[in-house]
Amino acid sequence: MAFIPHTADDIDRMLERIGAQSIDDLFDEIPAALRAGALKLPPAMGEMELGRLLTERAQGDGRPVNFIGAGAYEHHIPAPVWAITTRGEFYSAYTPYQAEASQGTLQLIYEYQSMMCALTGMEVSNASLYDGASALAEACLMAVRANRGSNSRRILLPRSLNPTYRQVAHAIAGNQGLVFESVDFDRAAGRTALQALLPYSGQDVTALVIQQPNFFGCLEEVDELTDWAHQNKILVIAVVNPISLAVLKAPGQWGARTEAGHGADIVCGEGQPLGVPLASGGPYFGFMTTRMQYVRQMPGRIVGRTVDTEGRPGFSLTLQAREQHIRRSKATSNICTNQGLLVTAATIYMSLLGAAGLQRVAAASLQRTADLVARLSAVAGVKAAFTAARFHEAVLLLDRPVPPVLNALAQRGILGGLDLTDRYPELGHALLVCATETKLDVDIDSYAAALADVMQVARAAA
Amino acid sequence: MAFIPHTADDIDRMLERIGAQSIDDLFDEIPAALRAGALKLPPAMGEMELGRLLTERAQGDGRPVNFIGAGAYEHHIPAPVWAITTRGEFYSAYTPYQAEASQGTLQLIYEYQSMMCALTGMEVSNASLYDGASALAEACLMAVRANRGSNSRRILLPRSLNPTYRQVAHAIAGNQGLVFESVDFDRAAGRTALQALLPYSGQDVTALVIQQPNFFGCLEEVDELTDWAHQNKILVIAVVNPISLAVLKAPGQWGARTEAGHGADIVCGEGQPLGVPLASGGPYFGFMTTRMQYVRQMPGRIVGRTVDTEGRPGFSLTLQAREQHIRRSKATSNICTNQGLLVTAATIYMSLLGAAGLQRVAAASLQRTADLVARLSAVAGVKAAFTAARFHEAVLLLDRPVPPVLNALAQRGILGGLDLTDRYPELGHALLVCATETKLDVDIDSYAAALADVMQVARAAA
Amino acid sequence: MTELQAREPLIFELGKPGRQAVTQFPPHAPGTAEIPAHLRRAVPPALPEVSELQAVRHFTRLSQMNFSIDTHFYPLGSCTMKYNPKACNSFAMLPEFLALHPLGPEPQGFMACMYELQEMLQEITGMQGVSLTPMAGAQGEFAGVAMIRAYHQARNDMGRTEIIVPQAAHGTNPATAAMCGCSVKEIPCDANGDVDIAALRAAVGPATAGIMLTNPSTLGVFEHKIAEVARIVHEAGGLLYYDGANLNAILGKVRPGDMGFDVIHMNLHKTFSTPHGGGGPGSGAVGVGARLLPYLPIPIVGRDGARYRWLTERDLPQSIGRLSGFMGNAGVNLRAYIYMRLLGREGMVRVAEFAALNANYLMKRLQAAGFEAAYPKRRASHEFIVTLKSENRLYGVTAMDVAKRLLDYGFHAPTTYFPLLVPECLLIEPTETEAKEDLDRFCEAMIAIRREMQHEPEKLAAAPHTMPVRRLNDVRAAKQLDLAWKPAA
Amino acid sequence: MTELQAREPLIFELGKPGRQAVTQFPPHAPGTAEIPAHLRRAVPPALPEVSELQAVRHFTRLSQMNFSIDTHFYPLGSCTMKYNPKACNSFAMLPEFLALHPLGPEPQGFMACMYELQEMLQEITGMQGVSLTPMAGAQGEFAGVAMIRAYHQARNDMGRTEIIVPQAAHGTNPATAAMCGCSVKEIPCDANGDVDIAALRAAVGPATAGIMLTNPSTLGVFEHKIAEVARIVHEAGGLLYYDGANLNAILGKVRPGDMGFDVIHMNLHKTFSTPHGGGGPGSGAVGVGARLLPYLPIPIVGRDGARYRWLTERDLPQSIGRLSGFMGNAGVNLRAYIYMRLLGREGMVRVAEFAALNANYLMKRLQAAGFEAAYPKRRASHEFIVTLKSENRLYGVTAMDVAKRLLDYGFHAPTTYFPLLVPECLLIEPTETEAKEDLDRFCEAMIAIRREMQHEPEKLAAAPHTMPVRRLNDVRAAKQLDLAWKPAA
Ligand SMILES: Cc1ncc(COP(=O)(O)O)c(C=O)c1O
Ligand SMILES: Cc1ncc(COP(=O)(O)O)c(C=O)c1O
Repeated sequence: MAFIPHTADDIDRMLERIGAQSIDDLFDEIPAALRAGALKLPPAMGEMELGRLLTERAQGDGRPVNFIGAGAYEHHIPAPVWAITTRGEFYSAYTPYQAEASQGTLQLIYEYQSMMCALTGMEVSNASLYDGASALAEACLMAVRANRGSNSRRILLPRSLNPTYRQVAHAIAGNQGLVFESVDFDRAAGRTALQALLPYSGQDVTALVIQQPNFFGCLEEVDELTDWAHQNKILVIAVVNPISLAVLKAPGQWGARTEAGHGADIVCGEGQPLGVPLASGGPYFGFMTTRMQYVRQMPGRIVGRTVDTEGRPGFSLTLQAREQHIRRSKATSNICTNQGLLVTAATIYMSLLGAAGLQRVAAASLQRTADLVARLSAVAGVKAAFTAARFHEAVLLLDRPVPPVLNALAQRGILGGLDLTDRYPELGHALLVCATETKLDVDIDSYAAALADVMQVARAAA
Repeated sequence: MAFIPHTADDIDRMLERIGAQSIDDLFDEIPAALRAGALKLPPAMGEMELGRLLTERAQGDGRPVNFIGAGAYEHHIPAPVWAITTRGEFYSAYTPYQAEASQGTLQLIYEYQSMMCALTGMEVSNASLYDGASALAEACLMAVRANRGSNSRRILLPRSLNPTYRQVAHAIAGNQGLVFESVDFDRAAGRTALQALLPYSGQDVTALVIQQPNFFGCLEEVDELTDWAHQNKILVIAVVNPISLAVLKAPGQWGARTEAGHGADIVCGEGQPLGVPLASGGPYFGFMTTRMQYVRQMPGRIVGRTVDTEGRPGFSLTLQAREQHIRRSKATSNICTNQGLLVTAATIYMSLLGAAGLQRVAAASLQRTADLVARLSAVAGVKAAFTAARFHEAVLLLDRPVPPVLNALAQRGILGGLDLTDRYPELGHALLVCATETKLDVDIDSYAAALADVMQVARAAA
Repeated sequence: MTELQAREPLIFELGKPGRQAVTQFPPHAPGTAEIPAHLRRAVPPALPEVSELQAVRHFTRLSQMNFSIDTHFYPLGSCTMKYNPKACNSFAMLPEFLALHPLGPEPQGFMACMYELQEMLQEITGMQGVSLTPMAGAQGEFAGVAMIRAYHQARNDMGRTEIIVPQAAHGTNPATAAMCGCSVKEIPCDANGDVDIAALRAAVGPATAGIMLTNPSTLGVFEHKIAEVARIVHEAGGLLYYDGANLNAILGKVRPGDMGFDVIHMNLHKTFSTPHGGGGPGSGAVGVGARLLPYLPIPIVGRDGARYRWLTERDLPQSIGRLSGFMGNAGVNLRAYIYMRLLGREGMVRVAEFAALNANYLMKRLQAAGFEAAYPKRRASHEFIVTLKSENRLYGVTAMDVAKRLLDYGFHAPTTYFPLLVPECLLIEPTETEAKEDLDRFCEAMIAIRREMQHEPEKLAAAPHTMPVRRLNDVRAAKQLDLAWKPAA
Repeated sequence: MTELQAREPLIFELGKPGRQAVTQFPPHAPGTAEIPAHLRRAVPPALPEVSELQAVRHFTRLSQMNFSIDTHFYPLGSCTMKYNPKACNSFAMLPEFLALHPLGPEPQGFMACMYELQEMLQEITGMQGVSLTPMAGAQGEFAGVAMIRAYHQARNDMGRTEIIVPQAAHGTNPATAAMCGCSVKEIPCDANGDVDIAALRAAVGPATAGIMLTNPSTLGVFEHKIAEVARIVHEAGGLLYYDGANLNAILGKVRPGDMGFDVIHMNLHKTFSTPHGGGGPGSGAVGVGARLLPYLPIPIVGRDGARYRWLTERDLPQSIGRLSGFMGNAGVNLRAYIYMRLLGREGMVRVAEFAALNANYLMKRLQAAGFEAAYPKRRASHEFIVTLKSENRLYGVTAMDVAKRLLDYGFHAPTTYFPLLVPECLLIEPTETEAKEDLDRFCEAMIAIRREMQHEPEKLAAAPHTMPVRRLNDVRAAKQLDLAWKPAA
């Protein structure tokens, strides 16, 4: 019996002790009328056969060369990361409720929190949320709690924010009456225009979201935006790519220094770039950091360092009174299970890379994207869409519809980027491309060659 | 610096403590004339780039459907086996010289020894030798030490023994003056003929080697051969496939019961089928078991169960006086590093399969090979070579040269078996095939179809 | 002698300025001159600076400081800590699966798995449709309640904003209702652990959006009167939400759809044995009856002939929308799929059977040893509650003390102090993958602890004794917040 | 508090008749009627009968009872216990590599790696040809001595059957000579650890087949007079064998070929950091100068234009032959290849540099703490010897006591009682991958132990105190042999 250790003798003896005739007796409290019939499920498969089926399916899906980013980024993942993350003691443990028997996980989370604070320039971090998009939704809800001066529940979302994040914020926070308003971007530069914010000056707005780099890969003028928000008593929620923070100003430093400190108030984002494989979109993890003053408004678990009865340092879950298992309907969030294992991977990743390594990853990605854009925009019918400085993504404009081009590239084993036509029809035939440090010259060359070819064929056919 | 943790400051402080000016000074005892110039080696490669290179090379080598056995067998390897074997505590430890800090490895080896004794029906096992072929060489040398009644150093090797094993025995044991004599096999049955041994009756012979199943996959008449050997004071060295022992009589039970006990005297073989991947031929491991009376003649490490100063059970290396680090030129062998990690995998494998699972693996392999032989010998120009009962290999005879047929099959992603023409020219166009439990109906079907096709094309072309 | 590794320094303390694991760095080190100065980072983040060996050793040693299923019996009630088959991880981590970008062309092999998983979960729950996108149980609950709201709103039944929740409910239930903008009405349970029907009748009304129920409840018993509960709620115009955290107890025995539930979430990381990962990830797939089909969260895997494709807002315009950046915890879902295929038809039913056998056996043995079951007249489901209230009165020991002492005996503690309504409780869930011998060893430890309560209660109060740390000061943790290491100034 | 996990039952004790991990079984269960009854097994072997979880838990727990590089500083002299990069294992275990049958068509990708590895090892050793087939150091030695014999025999120089071995040599050296049918002549070392030249001169003669030397020797020092040794042996008609176990000390600094050696084996599992695996596998690749090229063991990877192919007896008819069933420990060689590519040109040289830096630093610090270096006037190579003979005299403690006590301090012990000629010795090899801080912590432990020697020597005699077991009774182990578990009758 798959994974069932009971022998016939065990079963007999256990039933005897229970005083039941059969295992089925144990279900005698379920009304007979409700008892299920035979399940229509496939029969059991051995590990060998199943492994073969899955290997065939996986291989059928292939391994194209990938130039899509758009919120999930292909980076090199050091071999130690998953070799250690999948150790049974991490993989098969649960939330460290029994602190003394979970110091491994707890210390690791404390280290993770420290690293996220260092990266974002903030004071406190939680132990993870589900993913970047839902982390933003939680950040919006948190902003409502944290911004005592605001009653409006209005959140400003730039259109240069990842459109899926906007959808998720709606789906999750919309039910609590949050109102999301769109802020347009500068069509030439590809970043949020301060002008677009000015109509909100002096109004009751709860928070302004700033994504850096934004969905187009462009760099926002974060100082300007932050200062404007703070002048208007609006909290700033930063959505950032953690790898980019090795080279970009930490959100904790955005804007002018004021008495209340400076920088963003809540920082969140997608942790995937930190050692988590693309894997069809998950599991990833959302991160969130903030200032100490808002810690009690933060959702998610938090680990603190304390001492034991003998004064030795140790770690435990803390500030649990914010959480659903204590505060129930008044909790800061309903989150319970989070993305612990991914945090484990990310912590090992950050430890291996360190500041210098992350800086190299960021700079190499930036460089590769610059190379890619240079090569691709040299192709007839292709040009770069925006003028703002970039991190590691860029929007290209084609002189013809994007989907057939992407299909033709896919035939050649190249994932050429993300078609933006549906998301941003106003941009025309727009394509979002990304190259990280994983792309070698040969990859960029073959993309450029394939694109030139595909565009020419398309032109000839038209 | 790859894998070097020293900072510039560390280096300075350490040199200062040493009293050296530079690291190079530490090599000042090497005569200047001998100092090496710059090495002509490729520059360092990062893990990312190297991973890509190796992935490309690996993928280039493909994953054909494999019907070759001949001493290395493809079996299903349960996922837990290598997940646990590669845990750092097993992977990166060494020989358990410090028993108290190595109880994990030591207990595991004790369990392994117990399992190998159970499988082979013997009393003692060592902790592994390099591989099956070299284990036979060691067994021959051991037989010389163990058979006090023999001075001849003559060892009888059936021609149905894996020919590579013969070569390795020559290369390793030949230097000590061992003389290997060939014993022919019955051309019809495909197993050693007792007649072929009779000329040796009454002579001074040290040992007779019996491989069960033999290189052709045929079953030898082990009882008969063992009894003949023992009647002639010849030790019996059994070479066995451990998987087959789930269904075949244990070597410890071969032959008639006599006062001196019964069965083979030394049992050895290739451990690879027990959870070790094919992996181009290694690392595998050799196993060896014997009777208690010969334990002091056995090469290789042995673990014993003992007690600590408080009477608690514990494990340690024992009978080390047989080994090179104590006995030096008088040791039973020069072996030091063995194949510990593979023993770890095999022990986990045997624990997961148990007797019932191994029995199923053996029976399924046997069945698959029977199916394969039935299907292939239905192809025109193909027939089975031998009449003896088989385990999971068989020799087929083709009506035309084997190499072009194998090449044509390889083009279709099928490794069709091992060409025996060079090894056994007397058999004609002989092909050794194997199917284990990993071969599904679809595999056997596609081999049969491809072979029919290839043979027909060849016939047409001829 | 302790079972666990002693203290390990913080990774930051192992580092030194300038130390680097360069093998992991990209080969080129271009500048970042393109970044305008005012957007550039001035001071590098204070991350560890360690060698690869230091990192490997540190995290390997940390791992050894954990209890886990792979090392210990872990009867944490309501969490279903059963064996996580290694194959689930190996196959889910096949390199091609890991390389799939979520926005690339629809991967037919992967999507076939997801489609079949949807179908299997549908069959097992008796529902009409399944979405795999929620990323944990709580998000599944969110999806469920949001669908209930969307349903009422679509019918223009705007006043239905109350969610009824039994007292014993998991904290995520009321928290979820609140996140969905609903108010929560808690109702009591009766002495047998069933919903108090009178209280339920009193609670329902025109404001009732629905009820959230766990069945078997977190009290470890099957809700007898489920048919009646369903009728009352449905007649009042509300819908029934099934918290599937306890699905392990009833797999193949009774289906939530057949019990009258309109929507269910499943904790794939519990019943379908994907890893718990030290806190996650999970997956909270939701299933719905016909009425809620239009509202399922997207994306879902659909099939056009032989081709699988993602169903999105275009296909489900009334969907409650997207709950994650892509498609939820895809890799967790893949592990659940693998698990279900390994078990198959018969194996799925056996899960419930042997979970129940283990729980009932353990309950009986502990009762025989003098422990008080909270619901002695009831069958245990896959878990059961022991209350230590008399031990607390007699010897002054608490459930916490017993929990900590169990660690010394080499067992992870059961869930303590949940559900909140049973005093000094231990919620014990052995799961079906534990052998009788291990249950027996656990009983023996409990018996030994019982003896210690009587003869050396101070030993319990001071437990644990053999962990890397003694009992931790949680009050100090919350008062003198130390939530992140900071570099010495 | 201990660092390690307590006792774990034998896997057999966890089993029960009829318990099965069926998921791992092949789907069909055909009979075995084809096997004649007299060749069939009557009674199934007494293997464990456990569930998959039990097996996983058991072996995971056993693993935790080990010290290892991944968890502890492990300065086991002569064994080069340095970091085993995880990438070496991950890449060597790419599924396609694992699936390669050794007798299949020549796999060009894998063989490219092997060919390049041969080339790199050749360059690093200054040799003319390399064979990767020997499966560990000792088998490499065997190959080397067998080639020396084959060389003399091919020249019809039949009387050369003596191998000269310095006293300090590793046990495998004389054992190998004997396995090759040679007799062994041991010669002493002088006070500085160098070969006693006079003794060498006296030893060589017409029977001399060759000399086996480790340089730096197992005394941890570089053989000063290597040029002279080489001249003497060569002039006497013998060849020089280099035991490359200590290659880590000289990578890129001096090449055995340039020192005059004719043949060398390399312990790839030491210098090139493939795993030690609790005892193995290793790989003992051999390199040879021009004279021995024809005798290299087969197979070797050759190249015809762009195509790699196996060179066999056909290509090398004078080869000493095959030492393994296929091509040696291919996967170990692959790991060594990966390691060398990760380090590259500069990295290879740094290995020796930092191994030497660490060893010399540690030696100086221990000397300053009052420990006696066996060769205080010499540079340490990558390792060095401390002798505790005066401590033994003064306090009665032994090297074994110190070794066991180090375990309590969280360090694997250095090699003890080897080389045999230095009394109460510890052979300490820190390796280049350990950080200064770890060396310092090791020193502090040694200093603390020194204090204990003086004040509480009984604590050392009774060590270890914190391991899963106390000191084990080796005498009993050898006398009352208990080498295998047997089922109760
Ligand atoms: C009864 C019950 N409901 C809901 C949840 C929430 O599930 P999750 O932790 O996956 O969000 C849990 C578990 O934690 C639970 O036990
Ligand atoms: C100096 C020396 N020579 C030879 C060997 C033998 O190598 P192996 O153990 O790989 O057979 C060793 C190591 O064990 C050694 O230290």
